[in-house]
Amino acid sequence: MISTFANPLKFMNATRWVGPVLLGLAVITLGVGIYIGLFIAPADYRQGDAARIMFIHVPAAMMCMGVYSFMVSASISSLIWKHALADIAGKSAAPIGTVFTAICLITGSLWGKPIWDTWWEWDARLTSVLILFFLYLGYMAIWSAFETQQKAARAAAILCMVGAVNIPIIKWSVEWWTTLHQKASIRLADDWREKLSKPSEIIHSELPEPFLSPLLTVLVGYGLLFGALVIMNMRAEIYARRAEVLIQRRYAEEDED
Amino acid sequence: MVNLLNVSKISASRGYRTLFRDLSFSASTGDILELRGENGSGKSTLLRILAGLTRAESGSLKYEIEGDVSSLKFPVHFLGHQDGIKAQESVEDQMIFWARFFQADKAEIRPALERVGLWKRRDVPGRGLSAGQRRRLSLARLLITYRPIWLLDEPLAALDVKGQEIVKELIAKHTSEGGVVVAAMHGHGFENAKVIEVKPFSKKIKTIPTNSLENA
Amino acid sequence: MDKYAPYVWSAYAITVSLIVFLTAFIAIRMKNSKNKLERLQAEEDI
Amino acid sequence: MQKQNMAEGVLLPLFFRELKLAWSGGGGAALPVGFYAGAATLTPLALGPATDLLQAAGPGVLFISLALASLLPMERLFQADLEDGTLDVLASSGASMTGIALSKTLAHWMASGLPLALVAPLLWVMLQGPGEAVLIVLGISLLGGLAFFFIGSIGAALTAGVRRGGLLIALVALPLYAPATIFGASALYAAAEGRDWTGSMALCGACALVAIALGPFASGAALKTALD
Repeated sequence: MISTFANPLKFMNATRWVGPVLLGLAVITLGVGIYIGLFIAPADYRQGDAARIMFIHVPAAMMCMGVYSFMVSASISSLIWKHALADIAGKSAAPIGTVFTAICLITGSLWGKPIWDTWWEWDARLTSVLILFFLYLGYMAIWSAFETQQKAARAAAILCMVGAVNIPIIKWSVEWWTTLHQKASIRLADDWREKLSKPSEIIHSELPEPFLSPLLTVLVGYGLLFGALVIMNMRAEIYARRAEVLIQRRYAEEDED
Repeated sequence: MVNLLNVSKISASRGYRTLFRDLSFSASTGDILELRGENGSGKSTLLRILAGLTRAESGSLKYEIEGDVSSLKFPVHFLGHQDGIKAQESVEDQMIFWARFFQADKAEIRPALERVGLWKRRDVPGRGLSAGQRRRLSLARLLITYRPIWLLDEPLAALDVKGQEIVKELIAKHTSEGGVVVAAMHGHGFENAKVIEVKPFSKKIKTIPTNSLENA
Repeated sequence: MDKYAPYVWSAYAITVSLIVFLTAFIAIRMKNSKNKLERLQAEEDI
Repeated sequence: MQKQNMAEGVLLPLFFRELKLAWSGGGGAALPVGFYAGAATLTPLALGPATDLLQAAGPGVLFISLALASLLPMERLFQADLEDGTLDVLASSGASMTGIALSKTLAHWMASGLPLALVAPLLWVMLQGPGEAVLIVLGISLLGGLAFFFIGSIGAALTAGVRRGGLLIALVALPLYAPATIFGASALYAAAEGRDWTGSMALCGACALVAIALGPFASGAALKTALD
């Protein structure tokens, strides 16, 4: 395993300060975003203050897709180019992605209660995020199922890529499924639903200006947070693996004497 | 003398423990190679690398085979720790399957089973065989189709004296026909074998390569 | 804040606490494995 | 020896042996079918025998039970051969791992997936489904079963080297079952309500084809990892 960990040395030296710095920036950005979202941004003329939940819900939805694609690229470079750090990156990103997915689901349901009058609305996007949540759990379960890290890394990478191929199919089939079971009753937030149907549209300021800034700030804050946490988690993983090397050598020592 | 098997600078590890590093050897027609080393030194791992089952960490491995051995591209027979015997299938049925799988002639089955002394037990299911008999059945699989390179993991283990005699004769016959045998041995080896020491990579060497994980 | 305030507050509270828990979990994990490694390395040199 | 085509020469014997072993070993198809019938029979006990209620829930329960019944034989699909050394010999013979995964999964589908589909119409009628839709139910259950088996085989290959990997297979496979479940169940409902079921069934068939194409490729890679 010696040669394939060639670059942890460079990674560890380079990221000694990056983690805490990014974390500080993330805390500041999130603080500002949340403050604007809660107090500065005007309440929505129809939804009232409930719309404020959008500022943390929508960025979380984007993050859980973003983190998954980060893991897919890590899996590809781990499986195909045998990049040593890649599987550590994938493993470290998974819990963060899972938390973002959980935030998205919880805030989605909390936002649904005042607007759609139910704790859980089988809306196409929320359902897709729920399925993505199980993909994250499966990925982490595979990691913990194997004793040797090399086997776990390859198995998890394969599962991650199989998941990636299936996500568009799942998304489309869930969309198809919601149109099939379209409920006749009108919803208070119908126009909001259409507006939010495609996150990318929001970035092109589909939303009126005052709503855009907190949402983007929180998104940047989430991004910085992810950067900080994935680096810290990777450092933790590398320390753990180096400790494992010393422990395993201890087994070997016992055999020799 | 054409080299059937060329191994250069192979290293392998199990988990994070490096088993062996930069092992190089080659075998030409008629050679018997004996991998010697204590338990856990990586003998079996090396055999699995030669069989294409395990990926070596570094180094290269080349087979040079002239002529058409069989339509399957791997000129190797692998006999691992487990025998690949199905408990519920009879001896003969298993051989029929392996003959079909290796695209060998079914007429080869009887001589092969007789050679290992199992023809009379051809209707016994796998679970009805003793460890030695199971070992001999997996040996019979090597006889039904010609593959130049035999990779045997502890070929003499779990065999009675008669069984060990049979193995030695088969190996002698195979190498005399120009084949190569690579065997991971525990105890006593073969007379004219080339011995390859598989020493575990000892950490006593002070200069651990700088790019290694140890001081990352 | 109007009548939906409790939902808004709980949503923000849950989000912030989840993030704090995650950050704490990772920071502690990093510290623990660092210490464990240093302990092992110390024993290694004796 | 004349050069035989690798696939047909190598994979067919493996397919037939797998079929025989899957059929004979451990009660063969009886286990998944028993589970499938059991799950479907519990439904009226839970929902009550009212016909309209059963017709509303029947098709959905039937298809979910099919998905869960397909997961049952997955754990032993690759693990048995990995443990007794057969997979070592198959892999070291130079045969392609994708081919091995394809023939083993197909054999296991025929041994236990096919009987599930054959029993489906019986349970359909039991859950007050309209009699004339019986053949359609058979077709949908065949396609759905294929999708569930080939997606499940990826989970089976990923966890072949893991002790008691059964639950892990379910966690890994169930999210990937979503599309097939959506299309299969909607086809069943269409059949039940006399609506046009061809569209949904075609989509369910598409899921099966994707699974047959993607499954063995991913399973082969996962088996290589397990053998390493």
